[in-house]
Amino acid sequence: MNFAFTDDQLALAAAVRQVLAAHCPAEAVRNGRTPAWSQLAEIGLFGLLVPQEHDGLGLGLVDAVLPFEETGRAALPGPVAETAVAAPLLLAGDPALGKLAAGSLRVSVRIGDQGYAPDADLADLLIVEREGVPYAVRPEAARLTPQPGVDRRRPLFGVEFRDAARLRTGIAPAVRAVTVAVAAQLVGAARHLLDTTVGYARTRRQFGAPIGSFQAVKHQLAEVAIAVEFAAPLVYAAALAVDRHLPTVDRDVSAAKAAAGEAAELAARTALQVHGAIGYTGELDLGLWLARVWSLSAAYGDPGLHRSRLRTAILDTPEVRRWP
Amino acid sequence: MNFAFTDDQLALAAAVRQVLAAHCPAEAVRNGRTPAWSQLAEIGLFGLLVPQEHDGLGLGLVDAVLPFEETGRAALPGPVAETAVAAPLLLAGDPALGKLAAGSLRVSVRIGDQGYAPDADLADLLIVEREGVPYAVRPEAARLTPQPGVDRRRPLFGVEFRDAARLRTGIAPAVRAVTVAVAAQLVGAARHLLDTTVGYARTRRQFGAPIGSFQAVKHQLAEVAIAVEFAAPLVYAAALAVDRHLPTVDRDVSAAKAAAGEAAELAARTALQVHGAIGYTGELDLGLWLARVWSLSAAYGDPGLHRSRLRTAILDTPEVRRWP
Amino acid sequence: MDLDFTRAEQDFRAEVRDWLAGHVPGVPLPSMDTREGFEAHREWEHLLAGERLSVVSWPVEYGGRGASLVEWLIFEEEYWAAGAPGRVSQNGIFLLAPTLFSHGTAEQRERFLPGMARADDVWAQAWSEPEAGSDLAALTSRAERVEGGWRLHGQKTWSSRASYADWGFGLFRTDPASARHRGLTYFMFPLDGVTVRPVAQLDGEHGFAELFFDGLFVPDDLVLGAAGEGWRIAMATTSSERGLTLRSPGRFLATADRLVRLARSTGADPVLADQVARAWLDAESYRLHTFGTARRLAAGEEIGSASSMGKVFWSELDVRMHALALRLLGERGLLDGGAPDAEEGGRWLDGYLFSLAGPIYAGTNEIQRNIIAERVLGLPR
Amino acid sequence: MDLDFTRAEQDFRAEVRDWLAGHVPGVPLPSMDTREGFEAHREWEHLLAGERLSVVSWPVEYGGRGASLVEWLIFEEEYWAAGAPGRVSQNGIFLLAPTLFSHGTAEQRERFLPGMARADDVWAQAWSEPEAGSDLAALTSRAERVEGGWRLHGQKTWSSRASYADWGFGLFRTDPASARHRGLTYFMFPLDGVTVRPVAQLDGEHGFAELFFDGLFVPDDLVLGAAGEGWRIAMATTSSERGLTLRSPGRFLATADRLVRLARSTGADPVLADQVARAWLDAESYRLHTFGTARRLAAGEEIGSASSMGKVFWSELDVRMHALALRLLGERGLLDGGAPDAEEGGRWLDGYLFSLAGPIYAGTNEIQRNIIAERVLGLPR
Repeated sequence: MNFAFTDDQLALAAAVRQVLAAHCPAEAVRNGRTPAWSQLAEIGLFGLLVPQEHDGLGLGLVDAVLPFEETGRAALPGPVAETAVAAPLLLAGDPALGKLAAGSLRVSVRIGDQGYAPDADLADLLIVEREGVPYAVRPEAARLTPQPGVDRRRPLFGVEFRDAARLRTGIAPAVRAVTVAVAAQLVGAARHLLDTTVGYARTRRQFGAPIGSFQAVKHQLAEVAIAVEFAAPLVYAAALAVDRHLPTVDRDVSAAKAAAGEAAELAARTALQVHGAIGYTGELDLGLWLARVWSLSAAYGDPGLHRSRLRTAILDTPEVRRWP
Repeated sequence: MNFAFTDDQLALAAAVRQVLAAHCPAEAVRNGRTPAWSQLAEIGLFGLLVPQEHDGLGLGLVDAVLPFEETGRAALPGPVAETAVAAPLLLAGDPALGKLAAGSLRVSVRIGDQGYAPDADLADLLIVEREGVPYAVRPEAARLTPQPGVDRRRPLFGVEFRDAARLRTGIAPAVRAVTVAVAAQLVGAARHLLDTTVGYARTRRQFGAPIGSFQAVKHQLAEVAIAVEFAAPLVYAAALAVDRHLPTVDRDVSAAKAAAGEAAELAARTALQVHGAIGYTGELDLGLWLARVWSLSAAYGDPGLHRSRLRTAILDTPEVRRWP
Repeated sequence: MDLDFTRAEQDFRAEVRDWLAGHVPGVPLPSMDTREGFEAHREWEHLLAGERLSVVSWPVEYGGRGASLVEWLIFEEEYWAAGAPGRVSQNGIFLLAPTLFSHGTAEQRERFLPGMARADDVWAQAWSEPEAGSDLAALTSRAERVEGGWRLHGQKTWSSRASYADWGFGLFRTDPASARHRGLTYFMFPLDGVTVRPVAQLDGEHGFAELFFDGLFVPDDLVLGAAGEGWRIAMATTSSERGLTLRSPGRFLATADRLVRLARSTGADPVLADQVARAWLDAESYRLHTFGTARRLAAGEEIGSASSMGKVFWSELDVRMHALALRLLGERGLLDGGAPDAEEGGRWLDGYLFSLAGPIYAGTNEIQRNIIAERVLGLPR
Repeated sequence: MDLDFTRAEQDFRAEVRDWLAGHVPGVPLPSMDTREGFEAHREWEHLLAGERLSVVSWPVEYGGRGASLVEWLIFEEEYWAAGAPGRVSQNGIFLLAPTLFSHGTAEQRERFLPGMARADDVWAQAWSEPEAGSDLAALTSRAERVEGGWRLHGQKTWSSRASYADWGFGLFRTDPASARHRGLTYFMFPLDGVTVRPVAQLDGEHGFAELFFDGLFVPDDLVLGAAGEGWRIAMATTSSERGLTLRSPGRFLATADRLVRLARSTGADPVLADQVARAWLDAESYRLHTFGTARRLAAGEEIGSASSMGKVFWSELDVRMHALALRLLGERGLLDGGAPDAEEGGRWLDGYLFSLAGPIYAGTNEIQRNIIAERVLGLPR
């Protein structure tokens, strides 16, 4: 039993982090739609879950979880979870997987508890659920209705379509995987907010001292650190549960999304409170991450929905199972 | 509209407070069963709600609410809410009211959501609910089963009886009134815990400074002050609702009991945390108040029960009403 | 103690309710942080003022009705319950006016209050500075003594309404050798001599602005109170009515009622329903508590630092209610007014973003908790 | 990363589970804070030790099995899930032993560890003093140098198990001129030369005692590490295994499972059910997190101040779970073991009172949050 990431897993995450540091600074988040995508394609992010026979790496979700933390930490724009995690599962067996692995097929989805397709205007292919069945929709066959919201760097769209190809795969595995990927992004975004806020609290002075020396600020940030620290293991375990098709997988995915969403929301709230009024403005980049946290926390089922599922899973099943 | 206590109401509360300060110090709480009862009888506490024709003061619950805060503040032992608040309503029209008003009839009850009769071994009369109907039971006709618990100064008893007189009154008005009285006691106990803890934090030194100068301690105590400050008006409004027989009375009583219980529990938890290990021992008197808060918060329906009723009252009724 | 409104109070409530039912715009006004919306809100204030409903608690001579505090609370309950527009005059009527009443000269009152009541003059506050966010005593903007008045220098920030307002008010350091709370003076000034730079907020609007002062001349008759007394004057009103009027219960009662309706219409999960019920009762408790405070103020008592408890309570409640609404709406809750699927034109989202400022402005809640601990409870500094 | 136990780990779990199923007392032992209960617990430890299950992670020569940290975690899961008795040896095996392993002499290890493993010697901790509660560096008890050893003077408090234990350990000031963390020395001492005054707790039992030292002679071979190094030695282990072993996840997993069963049997209201589900998952998260930590420790990493996060997390979780159980039981939850209607002999109430000490002892949670902020996050002191 080794509940720690392997050197390979850590190396891949480090590579993603390095690429994002170089190609997805806050300025790119603010102004770009798909910064760093081509560089991420080069290091194989979009082929992670694509089988080797389709030129992918054939890895598991557990290998993707740290790279996805990094995309969350950088607030990477674009439908990255949809393209790199949902699409490989929905398109299983499809020849398009090769293009996907190469990073030349950008995909948005509207599946599961998600009512809108994120970044659908950028997609080369839309995959849309109707009555539990996934359909592949070409952009020219889709009518997109912009549904703008709090996160302008992750625009949502309603999707209607005329003409579509029914896919042979199931919806549930893709929903689970993309939900875990988004949970990982939330953990990453929370880590960024914590780091940024700590940095601000170390330098901003009020009443003659850095505000980070006040116990009220310290304790709020300590609580954020604890929340993130104990949300992350649930995300990692959910990734393993997805890879292993465990009977508890739906519970584990809900636990990951609920805990990550709540931790990230706490990080956002605390970041704003510690920054004070300046955090409330477009002067800082903080708002980009706040909006991302709110939007991802609501995506693929918000913490309230997942908590209500957890209540049922834990209280109403005859025997609660741990795994292993 | 005057949502402030009158001079008469304040004077009565001050009188009760004075009596308790003189006759119910912590030592008496620790060792006595009914300290200060005779002095309280003299100033009319037990006749407050008894009609004037039975030698009572014929006042309303709103006049009793501050005196009951004082009994909670002093952690007064004995079945005071049962005798002074529940009994006058349950015995309405009964000639025993005269003795009640005079303080020479001590009553314990087991009605409503209360499964046990507090201090039943001290009672001259027991009033016990069976299938929604109150029965008066003489002590010699009752079999008491001690059910000792966390609050040894408010012992609970199971009651069985052979021989009893059916009372003509309803259960509900007495349950509402005694629940509000206990809510007021919880507010008083919370105020005491806050005062005591503030006093301790001002003098106890750690790391070279009074612990009350640390922001973490300050903010915890400020939160207690806020919780108590905003629980109290709900208790006062509930007393008015009982006196006026408002249609919202059950909701208002539940709001009072839930808010007061939660505020007092927060005060207790914070008191213990700020005192540290010493609060955990019998060396200080603190434990007397902690136990009282836990026991009263669970009495006549704990906050969980009342919260679930509030959910129904507010979400499931066609129109939520404020009063006035 | 009672909760019985007098006949007069009931009649007043009925009058306000009827008038609002007939006059509140059916379609929400555009945001007051746009030029168009600002003017629309000013028009609405004119309408209110025409009925003497813009400042009911002020004396008749300045445009009010001489209403009691309880009547003002009634007005506020009805106003927000009717879904009436936000008050573009807020800074003037709630922050500046109480100080004018207590420390202004008769000339100043006559000159400024009627125009404020009619929103002919809309006022912006200018308290904060970039390096003196929560630490208001660290102000460095200064006023230099010149013949017949003063010249203002420096920078103010987080000035709400300043983008389109007519006048501003704030503290400037008049004694260069002074430190902290001493040597500050309370000034009123026309905004047309000030460089105003709007600041974009999270929601993309420009409710705040930065103000740059480059020697603006302000005559002596625009000084409020005595020179060097600015801090004392500014603080004096916070412990009296301002603690009450900063955020009246009516606003939160209306939000709580809307939240209950939303929870019913969305068939809230019991866990969320429980939180909705709690919020509704918290709003009710704030209302009851304020009735008590109003009585104490009417009886001549000072509420002092206890107003800090109210500030923490309502600001946290406001965030909680809006966050809860977003939870009830799930993904849709985060859509803005431009989205076809947005609920109530994105009003809950707007309200959430606005509510997040509550625990920050007018003294952060961390500072309020310090005040409660030190001044109400008596813990050592 | 995986969660797959090896064959050996699975076999070990099965062995432990089987043995416990056959040996855990059917009726709970009396409280270890009574003389009778103390001895009953000591007997139970003898039984455990006979199976080499009392200290599985210790080397075989001292009575253990040389088990890995993961195996120790497995042992703990099974131990608490089986409802086995509390560990009267806890202070010795979890607090003192790690220090003996890292800083003791070979003679000290041989002399004390086997007896500790068998509970022939039960150890009491003596860290705290009346005026040095959370501020451990403010200790004033002192040791005076004499021929061949030291004489101990002063007072210790909150000494758990001391009423009936055989030995004690703690820090004493050996350099009278020293201040704060310097000049402290780590001593072991027999309790029969110490005046022990039991302290009544909230629940009326005497789990704590005060210790009065009036010149007790302690020979040099009872000093752990070098004189003056006491603080460093005592702290060194907190960042290694002690952070992990202070409260293993198994304890909270067992409580969470009992809580879920209680919620099912009482038909919990959805609001309480939600909190139960959260607690169950929090316990699970603590378990997973600890598996990760165990791996890092096994790989030779130090966990450092991060153990403070675990301390806050488990101690708050423990309070929350027990408070929740009392809510589920309503009035009955507060009955104690003497009440006919008590649930599980008042075990939830006992557990609640015990849990309330969690955020206080071993460094209050306020201090832990300071440590997290300063040493993990790097905020200024």
